[in-house]
Amino acid sequence: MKRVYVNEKWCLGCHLCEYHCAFAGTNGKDMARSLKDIKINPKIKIEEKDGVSFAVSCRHCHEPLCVKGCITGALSVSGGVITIDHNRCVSCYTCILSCPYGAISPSDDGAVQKCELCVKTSKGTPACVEGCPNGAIVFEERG
Amino acid sequence: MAVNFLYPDYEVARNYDRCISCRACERQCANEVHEYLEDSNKMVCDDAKCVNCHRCVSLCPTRALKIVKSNNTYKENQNWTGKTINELYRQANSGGVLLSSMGNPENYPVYFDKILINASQVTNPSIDPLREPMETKVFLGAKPQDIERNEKGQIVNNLPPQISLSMPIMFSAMSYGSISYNAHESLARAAEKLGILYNTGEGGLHEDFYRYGKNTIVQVASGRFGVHPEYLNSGVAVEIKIGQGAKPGIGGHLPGAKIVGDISRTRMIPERSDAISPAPHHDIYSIEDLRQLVFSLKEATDYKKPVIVKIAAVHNVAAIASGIARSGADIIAIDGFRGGTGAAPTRIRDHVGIPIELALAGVDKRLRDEGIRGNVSLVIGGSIRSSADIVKAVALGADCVYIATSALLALGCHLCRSCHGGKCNWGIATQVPELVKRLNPDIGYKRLVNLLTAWQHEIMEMMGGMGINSIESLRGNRLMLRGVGLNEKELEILGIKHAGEGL
Amino acid sequence: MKYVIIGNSAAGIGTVEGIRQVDKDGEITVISNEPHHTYSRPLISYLLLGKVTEEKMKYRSDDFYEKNKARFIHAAANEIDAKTKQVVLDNGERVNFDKLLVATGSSAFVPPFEGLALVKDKFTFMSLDDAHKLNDALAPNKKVLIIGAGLIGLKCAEGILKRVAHITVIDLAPRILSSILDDEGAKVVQSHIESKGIEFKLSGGVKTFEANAAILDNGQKIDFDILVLAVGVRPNTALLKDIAYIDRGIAVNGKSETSAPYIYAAGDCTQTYDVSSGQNKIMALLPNAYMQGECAGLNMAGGEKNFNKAIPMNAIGFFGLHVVTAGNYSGDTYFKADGNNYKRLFYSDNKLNGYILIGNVEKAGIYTSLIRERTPLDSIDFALVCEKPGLMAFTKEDRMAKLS
Amino acid sequence: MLREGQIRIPSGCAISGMINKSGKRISGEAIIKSISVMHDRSNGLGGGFAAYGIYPEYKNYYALHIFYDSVLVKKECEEFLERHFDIINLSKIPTRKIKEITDEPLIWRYFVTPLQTKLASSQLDEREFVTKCVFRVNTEIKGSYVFSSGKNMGVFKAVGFPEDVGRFYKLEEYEGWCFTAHGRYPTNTPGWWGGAHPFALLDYSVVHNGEISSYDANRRAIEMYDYKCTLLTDTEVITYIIDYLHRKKGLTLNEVASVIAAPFWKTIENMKPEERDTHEYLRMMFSAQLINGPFSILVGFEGGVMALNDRLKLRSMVVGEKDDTVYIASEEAAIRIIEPNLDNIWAPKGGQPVIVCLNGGDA
Repeated sequence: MKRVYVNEKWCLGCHLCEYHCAFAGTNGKDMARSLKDIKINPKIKIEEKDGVSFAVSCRHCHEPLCVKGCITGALSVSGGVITIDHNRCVSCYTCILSCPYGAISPSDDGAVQKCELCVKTSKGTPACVEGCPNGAIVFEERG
Repeated sequence: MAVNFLYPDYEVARNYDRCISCRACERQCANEVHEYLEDSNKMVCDDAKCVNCHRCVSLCPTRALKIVKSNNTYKENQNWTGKTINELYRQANSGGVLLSSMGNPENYPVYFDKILINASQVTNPSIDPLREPMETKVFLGAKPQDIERNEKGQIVNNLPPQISLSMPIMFSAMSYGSISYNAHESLARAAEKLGILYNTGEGGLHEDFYRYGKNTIVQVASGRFGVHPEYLNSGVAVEIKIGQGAKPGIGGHLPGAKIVGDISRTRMIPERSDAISPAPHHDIYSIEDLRQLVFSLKEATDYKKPVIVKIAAVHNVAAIASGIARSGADIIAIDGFRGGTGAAPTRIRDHVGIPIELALAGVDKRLRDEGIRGNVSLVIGGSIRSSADIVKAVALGADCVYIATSALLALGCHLCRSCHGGKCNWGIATQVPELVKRLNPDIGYKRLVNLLTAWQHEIMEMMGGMGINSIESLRGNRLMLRGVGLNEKELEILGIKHAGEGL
Repeated sequence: MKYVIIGNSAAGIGTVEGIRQVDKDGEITVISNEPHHTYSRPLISYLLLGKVTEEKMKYRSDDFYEKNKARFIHAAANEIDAKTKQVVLDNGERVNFDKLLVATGSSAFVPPFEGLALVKDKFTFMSLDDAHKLNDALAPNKKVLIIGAGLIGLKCAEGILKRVAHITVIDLAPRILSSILDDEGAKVVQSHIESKGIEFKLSGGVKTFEANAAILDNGQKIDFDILVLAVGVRPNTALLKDIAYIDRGIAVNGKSETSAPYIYAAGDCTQTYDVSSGQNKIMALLPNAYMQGECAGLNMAGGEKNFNKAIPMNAIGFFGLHVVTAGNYSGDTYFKADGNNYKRLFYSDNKLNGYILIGNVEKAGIYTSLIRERTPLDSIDFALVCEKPGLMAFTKEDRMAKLS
Repeated sequence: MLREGQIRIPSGCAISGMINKSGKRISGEAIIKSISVMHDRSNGLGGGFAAYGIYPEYKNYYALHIFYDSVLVKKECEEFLERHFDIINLSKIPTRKIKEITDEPLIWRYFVTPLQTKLASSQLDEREFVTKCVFRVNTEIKGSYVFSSGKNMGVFKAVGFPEDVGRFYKLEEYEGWCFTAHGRYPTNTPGWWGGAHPFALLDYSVVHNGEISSYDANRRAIEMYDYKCTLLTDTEVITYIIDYLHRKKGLTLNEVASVIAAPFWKTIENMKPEERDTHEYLRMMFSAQLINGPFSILVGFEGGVMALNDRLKLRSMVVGEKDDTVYIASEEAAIRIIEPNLDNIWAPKGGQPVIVCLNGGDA
């Protein structure tokens, strides 16, 4: 299955992935209109310190602790992609407690949010991958 | 001091309707042009620091930025232009030589743009490269006078070492130091993938890149940096650099600030010491000295590597080339006055040397007149911008072209001509780690491969149009060229007819 | 192969899913003493709150049993006949098994209060049926007394607050959520809950009940219309009595095996190894229950699985204030508090033992993972991770391994 | 109007040739008949023949065929010839007055042998000496043009349709063991006889159909080696290349063919190692002699004839055999008209030379 992989060697810390992620979430046509005067809450987030930076988003684990721990069944695996059903999430944050990558965060609508590889927002390549100017985020099949 | 003040040449135009204050511009500008004001959630910029490299423009996710030419002006004067005045002010202030980078930007004729290419109609067929074989393979190297046969009468291979190229294009010399590790890696990997060569330049060869030896030309220049036997034998050819198109007649200077870590080790000079390449090779004061160096290098490489001698295109280039052809050199490389550089005195870059088209035509003719054109290969460079330039260069008589500026553009260079500042925002002409990492060789090498694959395809299309299916039939085939808007003398030097003249 | 699963909650469902990862065809029978489609027990307070509907409480989709080719039997299991490998149901039916899973969960513990029999509207708060009964009793003019300021009691309080006149919560312990919070953390949460109008009486128990009042140890009398008993829970281990080793809960190993052959157990009825404290414990938590069940299922169906990373952990929220805790609270502490944001980390012997996060719970999983994996703290930038949980604290190699 | 040598004139054409491997001599009538079938492939602006074995009585002498614009030039040229050669015989070449051929120059034939003193002092081999002399006449003595210079062979050419040219030169009265013929379709209207084909140097004669796209590359390369392209025609440069490779560099005709119509690199890669090495070598060594663009050529030489197509076979050419006679022509009809009952007929592949030698001979 194709997953998003990051390589900190090439991450520039430009944070564009976060903006492209946030924009993809709006389903808007123009980033300038969609994100103007908005504090973004992306599903991929940059960690940075002392010149090192990298993006972190859901790894779509084979053994997803978040899905196994989800008390409502809102998190589920579909075709390898871990998705969240916002209607069923009660914001207990068990998944936030469980995720060893820190890749799940509260969303603006009360549920939690996580990277769903843009399966719900766009076709093909996730927005963060498309938006990364340096190939630090790739979408590919690995062993 | 007011008299010091120079109004910025370029201004950053920010469309605040589109700016979402993502701060990508701020994070990506090594010149610290952009700044985020926390209080007002607003980006501001200082135009004076902008070098117009377009990094911010390219990365802005909302297209909120553009760079515009300042319309601040002095009183109009065709003689004392704003540029001239500003340069004078800068020198009055600093007392120093003006420095520039990349190729000559001034308004001299570009002969390639005044030459047109032929195509077949009716009397012979054009060839479709998608249906028929179309050969762009090139061999470079000296050729013996005669064939030899063994006792059975079979031809024996008496050719000196040859370089094999999939197309008549090579990446010309750019040293590790003047450009980044990642730029070098991109070039080396692209050369390998494409079946062509790249050139170490005068900075030695980083240990990581010995594995690309089959696609490497190692350069020996006047500073002899990084030259040792293993180095000389690591590539497929050795190039003696006598001169460079951007700065004929002068040497090079890589400031000590850039001589750090791997670069110091690769160049075999102490960290932080300036790397100064003398203007001449101090063991070459004459053509016979060159012959000695050529053969020294051949001895050092067991006569297994062709030796290239690279010179800048200067007024007497044809006679110099003739001398080189007789010096034992296998390949002559000529660099025209528009060739790029990581740093050169502005006056030298902009006023010394001659256009490569004229130099090429003159050298090719001279070598043919002397009957020795077949003995050596001829590589030319100095602002080859497209496949059309290559077709024209080959038709004028080149075996192959060197490209560098085009390659850097493919890697992201936006020709801001600020390489000498060392803060290349595209990760090319810099050694600052956080800037170097901006050039991901995985992307870089693919873009180079794309570019040359596209060019090769275009070359094939143009060759096919002329009814030629092998590049050697284009070489020196000047009847395939016509000049437009050139005077008799220019046509004569180029050895071509004017458009409208028949065969 | 015949699999029989007693219990239809997280552990039971985990077992079904575990079996089906390995064995697509074996016969699965799920026995539940509740008539409902599998539902999420922790959601009963949200049901009263109106945040979920019964439909949305379903832990798995309607076609779960069908999709997993599992037979569902609504009956209570009265007895396990280990010799004949049969489960005897309350209707007399005997169900054969090759492999059996016991996931009987736990029941509310009701201490023998004096006068409790006099109280008419008294409820426990463990199951959907409990919630239904309580729901029917709620009315805007009624006063509620909740015995127990633990997770169940307080979630119940949150769930019903807007639907009753007043709530008082009493607990023997001097702080609320005494099993998962320290004193200071408890105060933060308590004052937040108090600000919503709930009254606490701590450090005191009920001496005696009257029909509509409780007399506390200190003599204070608290009137109520509705009594909720949330003192604690006890694992349901009776079925395996005399069959398998039972300590406080049914003892299981990392493969979810009991001491009896062919019989596995998972969930709240079991007692397992807590890697954070090194002790065997009952860890009645939904994530553990599921994972234990899944592990049992995999092993029952012939797979290889060892669930050996169980730790106590809780994620819970009250009126928008989130509390996330994990592990055990021993060792040195790192502490930081700022308003409603509260963080305390417990570490010793180069390992993180546990943590309490209140308010900002961002990336809490990083800490959980440090506890679960027993990561040596000198292999990471511990100072950084205390300040700001993230992968940045790991070495470059570890980050590479995690992210690519 | 500019003529050959002043301007480059590409042209389409017809070619035909025949050779008797036993060396049996036949009349020139057949080749006229053959080329006349392909009348429409010419446009009346040039035709010609090369005939081998026609001067057995003078077979040890170079037969120089020369056009003169005037008697004055003739005198000048003859003085030059006398200074360099022993002239054994000289005569006007017999022609027949016909209305289709007009404006003929003076056409003379000389059987010569180099003066030994001159040859010795030139330090050249005999053939190189002759070549140099031919170039000097053609470039320095304006109005005179040596259009044939081999031994026991001769070229006959003129402005006109080839069949008329044949009648004009009374070709039926010559007997040879090999003939080639050419009908020309130039794309302008030159009036100069020297521009007609075959083009010849020493024993090499070339008739050619096609327009080569590598012309200037080939010309500029060959001119480095003391050749002077005075006509600026494809045939001229092809002849020089063949002379250079075969005579000067000592390549066999097969090797010559794999230089001028080189196999593609892809083909070479798949050859057996030894063959591959040779072809690689030839392409690298003689890259400037690769001839590109469409052509079919017939190369007459001392002991035979070679037919060759460009490597893409962009021009038609068929080969027929009957007993020990081999026929080669642009069109099959041109062979069938003179030999309807062929043993064998085929179209050679592009770049595949067909070399026919006199029995016992070697290319």
